[in-house]
Amino acid sequence: MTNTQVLRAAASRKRRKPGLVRAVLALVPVLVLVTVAVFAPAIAPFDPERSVDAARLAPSVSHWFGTDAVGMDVFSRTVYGTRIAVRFAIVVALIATIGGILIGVFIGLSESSRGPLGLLGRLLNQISNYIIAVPDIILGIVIVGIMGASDLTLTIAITLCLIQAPIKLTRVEVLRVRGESYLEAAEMAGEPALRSALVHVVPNSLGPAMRNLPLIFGNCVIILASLGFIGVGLPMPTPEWGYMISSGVSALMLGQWWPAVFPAIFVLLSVLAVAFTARALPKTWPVLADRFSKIIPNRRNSLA
Amino acid sequence: MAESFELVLSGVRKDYGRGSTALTAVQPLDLRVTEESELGIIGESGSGKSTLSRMIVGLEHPTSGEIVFDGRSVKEWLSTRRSRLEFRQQVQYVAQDTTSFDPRKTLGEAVAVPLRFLRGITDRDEIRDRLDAIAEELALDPAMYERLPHQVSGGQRQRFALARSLVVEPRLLLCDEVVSALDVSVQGTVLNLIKGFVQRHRMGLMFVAHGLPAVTFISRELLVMKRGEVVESGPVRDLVESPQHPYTRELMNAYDLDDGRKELS
Amino acid sequence: MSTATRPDEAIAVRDFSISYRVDGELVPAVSDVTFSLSRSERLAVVGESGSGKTTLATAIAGLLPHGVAHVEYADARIAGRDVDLRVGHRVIPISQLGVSMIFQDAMTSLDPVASIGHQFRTVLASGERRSRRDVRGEAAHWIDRVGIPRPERVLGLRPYELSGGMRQRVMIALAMCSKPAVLIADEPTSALDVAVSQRIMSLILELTAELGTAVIAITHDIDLAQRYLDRTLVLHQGIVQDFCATDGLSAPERSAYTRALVKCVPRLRDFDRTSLPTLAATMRGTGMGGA
Amino acid sequence: MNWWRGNRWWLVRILRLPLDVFVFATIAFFLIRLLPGDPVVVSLASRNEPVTPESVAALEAQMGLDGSIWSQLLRFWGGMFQGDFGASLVSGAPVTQEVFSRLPSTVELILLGLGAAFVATIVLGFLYTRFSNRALRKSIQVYSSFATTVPVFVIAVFALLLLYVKLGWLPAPLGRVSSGVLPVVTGFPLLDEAITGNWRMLGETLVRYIMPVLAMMLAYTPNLLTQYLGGLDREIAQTTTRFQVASGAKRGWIFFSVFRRSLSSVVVVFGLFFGSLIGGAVTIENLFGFGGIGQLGVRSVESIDFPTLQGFLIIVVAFCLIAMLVVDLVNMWLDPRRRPGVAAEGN
Repeated sequence: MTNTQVLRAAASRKRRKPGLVRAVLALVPVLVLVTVAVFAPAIAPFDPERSVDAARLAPSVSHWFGTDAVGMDVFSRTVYGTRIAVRFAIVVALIATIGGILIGVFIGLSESSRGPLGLLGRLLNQISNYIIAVPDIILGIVIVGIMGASDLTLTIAITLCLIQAPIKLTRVEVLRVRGESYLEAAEMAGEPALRSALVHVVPNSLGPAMRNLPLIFGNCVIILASLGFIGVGLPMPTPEWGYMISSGVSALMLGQWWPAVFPAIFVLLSVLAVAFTARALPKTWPVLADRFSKIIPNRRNSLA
Repeated sequence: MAESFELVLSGVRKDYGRGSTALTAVQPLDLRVTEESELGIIGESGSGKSTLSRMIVGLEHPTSGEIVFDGRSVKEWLSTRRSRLEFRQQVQYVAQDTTSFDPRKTLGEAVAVPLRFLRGITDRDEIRDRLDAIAEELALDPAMYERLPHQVSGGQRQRFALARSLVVEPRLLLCDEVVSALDVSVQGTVLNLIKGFVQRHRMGLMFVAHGLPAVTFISRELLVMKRGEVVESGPVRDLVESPQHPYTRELMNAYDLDDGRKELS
Repeated sequence: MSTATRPDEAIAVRDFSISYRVDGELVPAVSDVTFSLSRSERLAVVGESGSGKTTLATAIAGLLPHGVAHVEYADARIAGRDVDLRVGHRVIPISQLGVSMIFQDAMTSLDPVASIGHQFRTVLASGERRSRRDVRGEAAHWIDRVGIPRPERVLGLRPYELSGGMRQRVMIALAMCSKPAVLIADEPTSALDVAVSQRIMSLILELTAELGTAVIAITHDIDLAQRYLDRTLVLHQGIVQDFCATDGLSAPERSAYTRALVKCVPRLRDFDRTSLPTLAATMRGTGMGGA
Repeated sequence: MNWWRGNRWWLVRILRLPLDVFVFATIAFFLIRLLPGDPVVVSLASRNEPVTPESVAALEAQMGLDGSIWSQLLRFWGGMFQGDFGASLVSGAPVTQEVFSRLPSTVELILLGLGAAFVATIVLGFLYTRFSNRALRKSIQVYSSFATTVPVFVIAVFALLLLYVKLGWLPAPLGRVSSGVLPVVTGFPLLDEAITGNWRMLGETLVRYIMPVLAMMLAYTPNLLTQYLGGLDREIAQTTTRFQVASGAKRGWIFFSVFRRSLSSVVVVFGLFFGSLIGGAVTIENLFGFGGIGQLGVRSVESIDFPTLQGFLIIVVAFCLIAMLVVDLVNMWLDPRRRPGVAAEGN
């Protein structure tokens, strides 16, 4: 190893490769989150949308998190809340990332060309520039206001907010890759332009949008909870964290802290879990990839 | 052995920008290059030497004037798919390697691409043979074809970039600052390889650099550029021994060290 | 402390080693460097990329980033005084008074948002209290000394408003205005064109000769060493190959690596050769084995 | 000519603003109408009114949704040039008035929260550079890694639990003052209380601002801090800093220079950050019983007040665009290299 490399490695401290155990540990928080979501019906002891006992019971053995103002079991509602948040977050993260990559690639490839495609690319780019300026929650309020609150509406509203980042990230990356000299080399080697766009540009432009995916996941949970909190989220009895917190606040004032605090803790933990895994992933991914697939050559773990 | 060819530049000029802020990168220039040529182009950064070589291969387009290769203008060569490939096969360009390889493709895959598109070779065995042949000629280890670009040293990568261009046996090779980023000890190796290859295959060579000694070694004729203008040209020996233009003189003096150096051998 | 201090000594280091901490292990970068320079003496530290030459220079200037490097030495003196060159704890290192350093690129060296006058003030006004006018006058004097016309005007400008050559000169003036005992130049000319680099080098040599400052130039270019510098220290993979007068670099008693390195430098009059000597071939020829 | 060249950077930027607002309003116009779902039908259904052609036509006219989309667009543009976005279906008041009477109090909250976060960022950044204590630096880094993860209203709920319910140090979250009606001059509550000399109310409002501003500070400092720490790390490693140290510059000046150069990395994100601050302020207002644009938005959603929603979106975004403009101008003023054209001339 040369001196420059040693210095760089030492300064960034990124060369430390975690072992397989650590790599798997990094995934644990998110796995727990998903497990709770998937097995919510098995975990929750009561029906989350029905009064099951007297109102405002403090946490006890039968009701771990107590009951709320209408006698619904807070624990069951909180667990089902995980299911709703995770379902939303997965759907939105997938749509926003895949859609954002497609649109970003299209804009990046077309915007500098003449003709109708270039025009469309530039138009999409401008629209995206403006939508970025709209505060997430304001956009959510307006869309819910016009379309009414439902799963579909909220998915559209949140996706519209969060798709802008992958679009921008991918577009910038495509533009960067297009300026790389290996595309000139491809031109000199006689590769057709379309082929080199698909073979060289697209695969090399996916990184930033993929790394942004966990962020979308976390942000989706936050926006959904925020909209629910101000009362423009999913309709009433649905066990949604934000709505649970806001309806628990009045009880909180009276010292009955449990209906508001438990869902708040769950919001906090779920977002932190995603952030934790997202941060650990770039370090642990090579280790996992190394273990599970020797076939695909991985750039990061072969850096010597 | 490559057949003869003729590359003629007449009144080629390149401007960047328009109106009052326009910058002339290359002043009107005439030049003739044949398979006999081993032409070195030297100048400081911003002298237009790179722009010139990029215009010849059609990566940039002259503002005015014409570049004609074997009776057809470069623009014409590039206008249809078939002639474009034919032109690319005959004229190859190697740039200073920093990122001239796709980080996701092995070096072997990269070197095979021109064979497939410019030579129309699709047979795997034949591609393999040709890769091995070019590796041998450029003193490369064929095992390295399996590696990714960042897994070999800068000097090796530069040689693979040469292999990618030379594997199609072009008639004219343009090298743009191919050794500038390399350590002195590696420079010599790469220069020897280029010179040897060009002479064995009787190809034309245009070698662009800002370091004078590399250019004087590799070329027989020299073009000195400054601010887009050719200030002097002629056989290397004449320019080194008796430079006429003050800029050329300054350049030669900067490298000439006869007084201070006692060389062995 | 064992060697007697010569009165005209500018810098002396003995058994100077640097290692980097990587994953808790110390990886040696430079080992056991010993050299000394008297005032106005000029040293070239020559090596290929990765030889440790920049690390060595950064360590002598006290600029190694904290927490990643480890420095050891038997003896380190600058201008006759013992100095502490070990890597400190501070996030921003403390200046080793007496060693200035200039870098390849003046644009990234100067503070991009402060005026030139302000940048001089930060250096000249340290220590004693001085009036603004006084400091301004001295700054203008320094700018004049590096050959920039109308120095008063330049003081009000910011780096991006200067031409590349002027920035380079301003950087040299700033580095020299604290009258250091040693000036380290890290690849001072490799970003410059030949003609400009000649002018810049002669400016550096002229100024340092006037002030009796020793020069250490870090370079990959043996040519530069042979042209401008009295002595040369050849580094290869962190180990000193030779430390001698530049004239004697190709003498038979020098190490095989040094001689091979000198031989491989392409020369202007190589046009008659069919091939250039390469490092590996030359070293094989001398029977010393490869690197 | 010379004056123009020296001042072009901010003039051009300011002149572009109305165009930006106009283009965005047009995009919003289409976006709102192209979404699936029909506000007229939703609205009728929610009021349990029969969906007859007459009732639909009447409500369409009220919402400005009658006629072809192009005639709607023309009317929309015409109204916008006169600053008219229609009237609220709930109160009958002009939408502009509805929004502008509430915007200042939200802005006040945002500015306080942003200011607190900014000060906290600077202080932590200073500690981060000044002291090399590993534990200290590590904990500052860990705190900064909470960026964009913790929603502000969740923090506020915990603050409420601790400071009001358990400790009783701070008053209940029931509006800006305990009793009485806030004076209205400029629309900024604190400012108005000071102007009218209503010191009791000013004091009360300040006390009631402690919790929300604290929550905003805790939630938003990491966002600014990640940027700032990144900037500091980059600038400390920069050749500029090394050159300053090597040439013997005064230590205080080196710190100052590093802070100043890193600051632009924080200010740059202010513009986009403003959007998430508005979102956060909406939830905070809801929790603490402050009136503001959040309240207006929620009211409009509940009553499907289409004209208000449309005007609300456009005015809030126009406001965001203005905020971004100010941030840009401040940044260009701080660092002239960011002015358009300067970098090109420098090379």
